[in-house]
Amino acid sequence: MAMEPQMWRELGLADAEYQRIVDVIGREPSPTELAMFSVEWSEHCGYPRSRPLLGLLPKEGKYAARVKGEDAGGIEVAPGITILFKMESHNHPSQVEPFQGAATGVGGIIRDIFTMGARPIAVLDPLRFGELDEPLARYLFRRVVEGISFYGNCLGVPTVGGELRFEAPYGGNCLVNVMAIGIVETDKVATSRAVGEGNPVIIVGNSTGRDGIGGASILASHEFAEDEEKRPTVQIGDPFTEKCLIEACLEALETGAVIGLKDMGAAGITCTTCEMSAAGDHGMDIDLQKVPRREPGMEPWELMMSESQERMLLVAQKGREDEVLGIFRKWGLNAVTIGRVTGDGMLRVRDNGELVAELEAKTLADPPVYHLPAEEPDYYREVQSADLSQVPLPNDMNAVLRDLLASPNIAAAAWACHQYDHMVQTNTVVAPGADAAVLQLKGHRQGIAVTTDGNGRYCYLDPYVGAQLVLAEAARNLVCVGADPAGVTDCLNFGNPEKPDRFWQFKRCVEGLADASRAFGLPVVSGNVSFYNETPNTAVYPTPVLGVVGVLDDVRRHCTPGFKRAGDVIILLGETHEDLGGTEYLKRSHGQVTGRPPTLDLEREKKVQAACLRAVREGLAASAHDCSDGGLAVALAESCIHGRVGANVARRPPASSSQHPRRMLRASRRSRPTSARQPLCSAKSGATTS
Amino acid sequence: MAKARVIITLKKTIMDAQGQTAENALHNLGYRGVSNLRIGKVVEMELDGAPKEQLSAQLDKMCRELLANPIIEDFQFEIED
Amino acid sequence: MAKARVIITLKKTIMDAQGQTAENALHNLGYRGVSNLRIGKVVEMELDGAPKEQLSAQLDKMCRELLANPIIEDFQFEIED
Amino acid sequence: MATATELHFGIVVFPGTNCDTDAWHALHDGMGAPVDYIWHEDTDLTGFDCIILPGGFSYGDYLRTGAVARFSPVMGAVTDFAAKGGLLLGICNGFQILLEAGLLPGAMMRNVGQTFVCKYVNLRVEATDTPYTRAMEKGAVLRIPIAHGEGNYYADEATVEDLRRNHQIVFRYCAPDGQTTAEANPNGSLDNIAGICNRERNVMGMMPHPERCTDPILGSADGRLVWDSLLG
Ligand SMILES: Nc1ncnc2c1ncn2[C@@H]1O[C@H](COP(=O)(O)OP(=O)(O)O)[C@@H](O)[C@H]1O
Ligand SMILES: [Mg+2]
Repeated sequence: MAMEPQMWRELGLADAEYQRIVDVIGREPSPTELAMFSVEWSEHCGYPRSRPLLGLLPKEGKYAARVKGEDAGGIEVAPGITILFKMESHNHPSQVEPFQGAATGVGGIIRDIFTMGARPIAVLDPLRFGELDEPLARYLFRRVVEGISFYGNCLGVPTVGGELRFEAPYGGNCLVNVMAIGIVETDKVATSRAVGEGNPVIIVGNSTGRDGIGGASILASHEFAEDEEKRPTVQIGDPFTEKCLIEACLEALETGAVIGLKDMGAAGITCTTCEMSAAGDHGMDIDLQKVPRREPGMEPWELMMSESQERMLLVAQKGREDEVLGIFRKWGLNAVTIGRVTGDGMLRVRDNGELVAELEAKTLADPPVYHLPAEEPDYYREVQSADLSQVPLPNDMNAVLRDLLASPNIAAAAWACHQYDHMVQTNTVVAPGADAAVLQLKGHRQGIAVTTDGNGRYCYLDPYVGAQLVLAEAARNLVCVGADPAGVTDCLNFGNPEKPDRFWQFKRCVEGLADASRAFGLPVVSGNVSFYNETPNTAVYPTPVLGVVGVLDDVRRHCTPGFKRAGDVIILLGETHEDLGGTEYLKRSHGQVTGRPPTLDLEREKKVQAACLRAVREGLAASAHDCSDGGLAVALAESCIHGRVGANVARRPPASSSQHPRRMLRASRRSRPTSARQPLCSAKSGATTS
Repeated sequence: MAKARVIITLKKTIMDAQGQTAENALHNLGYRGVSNLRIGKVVEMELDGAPKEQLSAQLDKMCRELLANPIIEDFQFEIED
Repeated sequence: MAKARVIITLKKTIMDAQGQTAENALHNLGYRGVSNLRIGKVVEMELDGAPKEQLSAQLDKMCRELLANPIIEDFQFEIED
Repeated sequence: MATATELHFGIVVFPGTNCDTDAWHALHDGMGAPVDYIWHEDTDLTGFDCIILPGGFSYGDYLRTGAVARFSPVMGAVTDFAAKGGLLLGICNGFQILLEAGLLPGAMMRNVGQTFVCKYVNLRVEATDTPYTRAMEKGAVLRIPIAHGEGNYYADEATVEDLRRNHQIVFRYCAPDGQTTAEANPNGSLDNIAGICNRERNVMGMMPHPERCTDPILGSADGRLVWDSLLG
């Protein structure tokens, strides 16, 4: 039977891609094989469009990094202790069904962590929606937060941070990114390799249904068209089963009888069987009849593509099968042997005794690479040369400050944070609300700090500099709490890469991130690319979101943003320039998103951060906060609000710096609000200052 | 014044983890004859202000807009006066 | 094989905050004629293994033991074959 | 009654429980007390002096919080244990299970604000004649976190009257100055109730999490007072 073009097109494959499949396997694929190729070679799973550039990102840094080809990467933060982390997007599913989309986003990224043998210890959720006065944006925001709360709280993994940004370009395509962090003894990191001929291949967790067939992978590999029928692609989350899966998987790994383990995210059984085989230089022979299902009459290709949640694939040691199966049964989970590892590198899928797919695992796992054209967009020249010296000074600085503090991009995220259990596991030393969250590692002096940051506006105005500013800000957030930045994960949210101006944004951001990571000595240990974040009416700002983990030598030596006592001296580190481009002020007070983002001198930035870090570590600083959105004025106000004290500041420090502050901050009429992105410390009075 | 009752259930193709858990619990309690248990929502309300013949259309719209999530749920309703 | 549907609602004397929230939301959407909105649960299942005349007693027991909490909830059910 | 060195804690683990290890760390690392986990299918509680039903989402909180867990095999043994005077403490989901099991009166409803709430709250100590609060002062205000979606305590008027008459209300949500105002009530609980005990005073349920504030590095050590009372 010859294949109709409609068949592969419906699966999201271009004609050229189909031809390529025929060339590579030397024959027409069976329907099941075609489905398998369509998911493995999709952008979502195979990264064919982004891989060439991702190679630029550094894999090594000042802390021992652990990166290679697993689900998540990490860094060794203390002798023998590795922290694994990764961020992922669930943008399209959340736009379609915000509650389930966000919930399954949490579920998916958590699986990436425990599949490597790490216990998940924290989640962060950087979120971006349209302007809050849009009813749709409000609805999506509310439901996304509820979805994260529903799933994360039930798992008992604290949500300790994130971001909330509201801007028109995200109105048709929200960004729901989730970062997860786990802890594991370095020598116990599990692999996802299938090795050892004859070893049993076991599917565990939920049964397989038709939900989400072609969901994440197909959905994430296209723009949103108007009125598209997206129903079949929605996945439903079951956090209770996931919680049991975490416990059962970690318990099973502890026995030593597990050879390899991999979570089923997008593309379910296809992805796990093919990638575990390819990674282990082996093959697999599986029988679909054995797969527990929740609907009768499922076709082989449906089983292979289903994105039913809360499932894992596991390869156990021959002869110790029962031990492993027993652990999953104890936790009330399905666990069924569906096949065996083979030595010939072929993935064979059988159904009712019939061979429905027979492919070399490596071929399937190795999608072609596309080098897409990049082209500087028209707007770029224009914003670069915008003259901001003509922007009028506001009449009432107090009004400006009040307006900035009321901006949903700046105001506290307490409404969301209180819906998240951010304390469970009793490690949260600094809770959401500070520059970064601080977690203790029980039994160790060291602690970790973690933050997520993004800035679509800066990256839109200048993707190269913007990406660097994002990393600089994330690192600054970490030093403010007293942590040494140690490793990065990224979630790269962009528009349609097949449009050269969008791809240019992507390329410049990745280059900026690569250069800045190198300058800071930070490895990029893991990441995720989300393309096609656009509708016919809106394209999101190019938005790389970074998750950065830092290390505290002594978790007790940390700082928070609130001023601690009247009489303490306030010190502003770094230089202040007239950087107005892309600021929240320019947007709110003048309705403009233009100009160049703030100047960034990486060497100077590193020095400022080193000074701040030392002040916190040596106990000289009573508080520390970085100037970010809203600039110095907002930073001062936030430190006052957090600390419930006022502050008296002058443009130039007075001769005697130990004045008793009596008045609340009042911005001077002559000072121009800037976006100075620098740390602001308060030192204990009496400490020497310079 | 009319009374309405809306029944909202997860679409049949969608897994109902909650229902499954309740079914298992019933089995453990010895009620082995129970199967296909699914849990949904019921919304009861009083309706006023529209001529009776329009109520049904109005309620249908309310369900689509707010009460149910048509992407994952089915709904049905009855109105009595 | 019989089909059963159980409707579980908060006792009338108990304030239904969830229902109130939904009612307010409907008012904001312009459905001003809605009042006394209350949200409950519906449990649907198939029953087997007992003679028909016993099903009702069995279901009543299931509701009391597990499906409803008599301190705060009322329930009613119907069985059809 | 057991003395400090003798008190052996057992923490029950249901599928979906997620504050079991937190309670373990608080007791083991924080208080140096002997403590073990109890799987929900175990039915032998010999050797334990105090059983804790910890927080979490047993059985996913599906159907109703605590509704399914109360039928776990261990609960029969727990009920006997309590009937014989054993110490039984339910925290958060554990409290919900105690209510469903009828070991404490009343029921939990969804928070009146309809959302999950995780934050520090203030609690006023209402009864100090329980094994869980005897190291506290009556009227003292404690800072202890809550984290729940269904902590809106309800009981009919007669039951509440009974609770009051027998001094079974152990904690109430309050403002920092100790006033039990409506604003200080995070979930709509009747009479600001945050914790109650049974008439015999050996069974207590509370929504706030003392195990989350046993180590001062986490922001408060007021939770220690519960353990101090038990161990004292
Ligand atoms: N969606 C969210 N979930 C959890 N915490 C959040 C969320 N949004 C913001 N926060 C927390 O609020 C605080 C302030 O956020 P933000 O203004 O983005 O900080 P910064 O400017 O220092 O990067 C941080 O501690 C952050 O983790
Ligand atoms: Mg900051």
